[in-house]
Amino acid sequence: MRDEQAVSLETTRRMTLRLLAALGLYGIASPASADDAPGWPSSAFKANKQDDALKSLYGKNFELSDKVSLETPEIAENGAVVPVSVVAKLPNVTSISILVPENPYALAAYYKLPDGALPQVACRLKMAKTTKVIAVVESDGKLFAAANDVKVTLGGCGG
Amino acid sequence: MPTIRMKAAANGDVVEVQALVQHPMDSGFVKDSAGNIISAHHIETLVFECNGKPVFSAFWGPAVSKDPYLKFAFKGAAKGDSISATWIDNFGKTDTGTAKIA
Amino acid sequence: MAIAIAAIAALRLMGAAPLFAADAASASRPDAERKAFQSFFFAKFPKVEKDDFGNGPYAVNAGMRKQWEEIMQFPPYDFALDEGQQAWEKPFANGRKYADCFENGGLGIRQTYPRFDAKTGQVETLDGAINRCRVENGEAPLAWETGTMASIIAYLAQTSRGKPFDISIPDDPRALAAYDRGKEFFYSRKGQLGFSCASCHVVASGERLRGDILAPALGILASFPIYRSDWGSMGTVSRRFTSCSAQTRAVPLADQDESYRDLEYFLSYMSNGIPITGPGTRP
Amino acid sequence: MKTSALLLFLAISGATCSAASAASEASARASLAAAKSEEAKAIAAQAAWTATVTAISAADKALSAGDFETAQQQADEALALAKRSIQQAEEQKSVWRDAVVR
Repeated sequence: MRDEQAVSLETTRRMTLRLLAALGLYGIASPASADDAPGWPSSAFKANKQDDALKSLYGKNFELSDKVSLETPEIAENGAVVPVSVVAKLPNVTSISILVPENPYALAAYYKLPDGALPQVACRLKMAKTTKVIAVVESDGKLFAAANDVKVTLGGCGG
Repeated sequence: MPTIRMKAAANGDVVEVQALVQHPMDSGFVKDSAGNIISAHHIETLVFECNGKPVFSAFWGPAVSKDPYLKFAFKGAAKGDSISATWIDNFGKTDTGTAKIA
Repeated sequence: MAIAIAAIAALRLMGAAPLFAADAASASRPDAERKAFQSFFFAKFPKVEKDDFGNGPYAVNAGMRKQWEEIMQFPPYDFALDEGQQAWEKPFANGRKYADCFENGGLGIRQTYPRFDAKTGQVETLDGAINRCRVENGEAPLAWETGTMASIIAYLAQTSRGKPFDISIPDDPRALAAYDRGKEFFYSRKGQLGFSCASCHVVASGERLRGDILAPALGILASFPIYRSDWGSMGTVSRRFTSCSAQTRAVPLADQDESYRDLEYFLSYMSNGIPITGPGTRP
Repeated sequence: MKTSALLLFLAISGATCSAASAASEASARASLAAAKSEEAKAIAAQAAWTATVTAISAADKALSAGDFETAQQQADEALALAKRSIQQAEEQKSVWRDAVVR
């Protein structure tokens, strides 16, 4: 039993390294060589911290609101593909952003909603480890948010 | 092969759109088997237009999953209208796909 | 070998009756074993519908199922399905097509593979039949684990969705031997970790191994080929078997090694009656 | 289980100690050849372990780098692993039946 335990710890360590690599938690990014796409909020996406990303995007802070509903799994089946959906019961929503504070870059996605777009969006995100996920909805120029915890466990076998 | 697959369905005056894009969405931190870092390669913008007007715009960083998926809904279009999606990535590559609203 | 042939010849000389008796016995044993195997899983997962076993971990875990249902709104294997259909329909250089190699043009037949091939005396998988078709028509065989092979099988599997596994073990001692070897492989502990297929997918099925929910062995191949988030691409049964071997820290066998084909034969036969769900997605 | 693991550990460390004191190129080469031949048997029996492959390639590498002590150590480990893998396969020839669902 003792040596089996040692073996499984070793497996876990390697799996961790593999997962960290897959999710981009070690190594250093080479700077983007081409120009960024028009309108892409570069400095917000390059901020490591949630506060800096929000400051860069909006220049103000949010308040938590039950008018924003954020749906995320309790335990992610794979940190590389976590379904996230946001629905707001708020008027004049002009943007929705989704932040994953424990990721190397806190801002994962930012959506601009022109007139006519319903205040909702669903996408799939990578999460490096167990983390909070925050959805920020801009309504009538104010920021409302909802936050959930997502457990990211080590997989690697795939069932 | 086209890189964008889209389904758009009208339900009353609301059109629900789902899109799947084939893209590696490399984070820029991962090393290949030889130990070299794979450069960040991800979609930065994905813009949807219908009847000549933007209806939804996505701005993405490298934390969006490989082969990204997006679902949204909008008002102001009808069955039979054509909707287009255009992505641009950080390498300057781009592609456009279209679908008819069903 | 010579002795075995002599023995068979001797049996034949002895007349049909004893041979029939042996065959009847051999046909009923796997059948009884399959019933016991399926009963075990029905008892272990009383809430899971029989037809749902082809959905693996998603059949047995609610949290996983929810994420899967969201992912299935636009499954990531969609691109492979299109690629597969195009590849399937494109004629070979000699003008013939894949469809010419298969009954019903290859559509709606996935649930009948793997099969025992009396000519070679071995198990032939659908993957194997596809590559045989290519080679017989002067084309190079496809790589086994991913790419075009996975895309083509995704397309074929989709034409078989809902059709229950229907694997037969013909009256041939070599077919029964292949089944028995597959069974032995399934239950034998391998690799430095000493895991058998059964260690994870029978007794511990439905439980967590780190972040993953282990899929029940019953119906486990029904969803192939799969898009695995961990791979970020499609994979065939070959890819799954070699990666399972590696995860137990065994040196994987060659793709489509006879042992893996025997294992696929056994596992698919055990799943007779479980509908095809492929292509599928997995974490 | 514990006892056998301990004995195995002692056996391996014993072998390593003696190798360390008398690490020579000839001895390392001979041990590596023995490990490779045992591993070939394991592969033929479809019983091989990945750790054996790793140890053999580490021994190969050390040998060409002139590090005979490491080569000896890795070759000894590879031989022990290859033997255990074959032993596992031999045991399983009968033991597997106990696991069958009935």
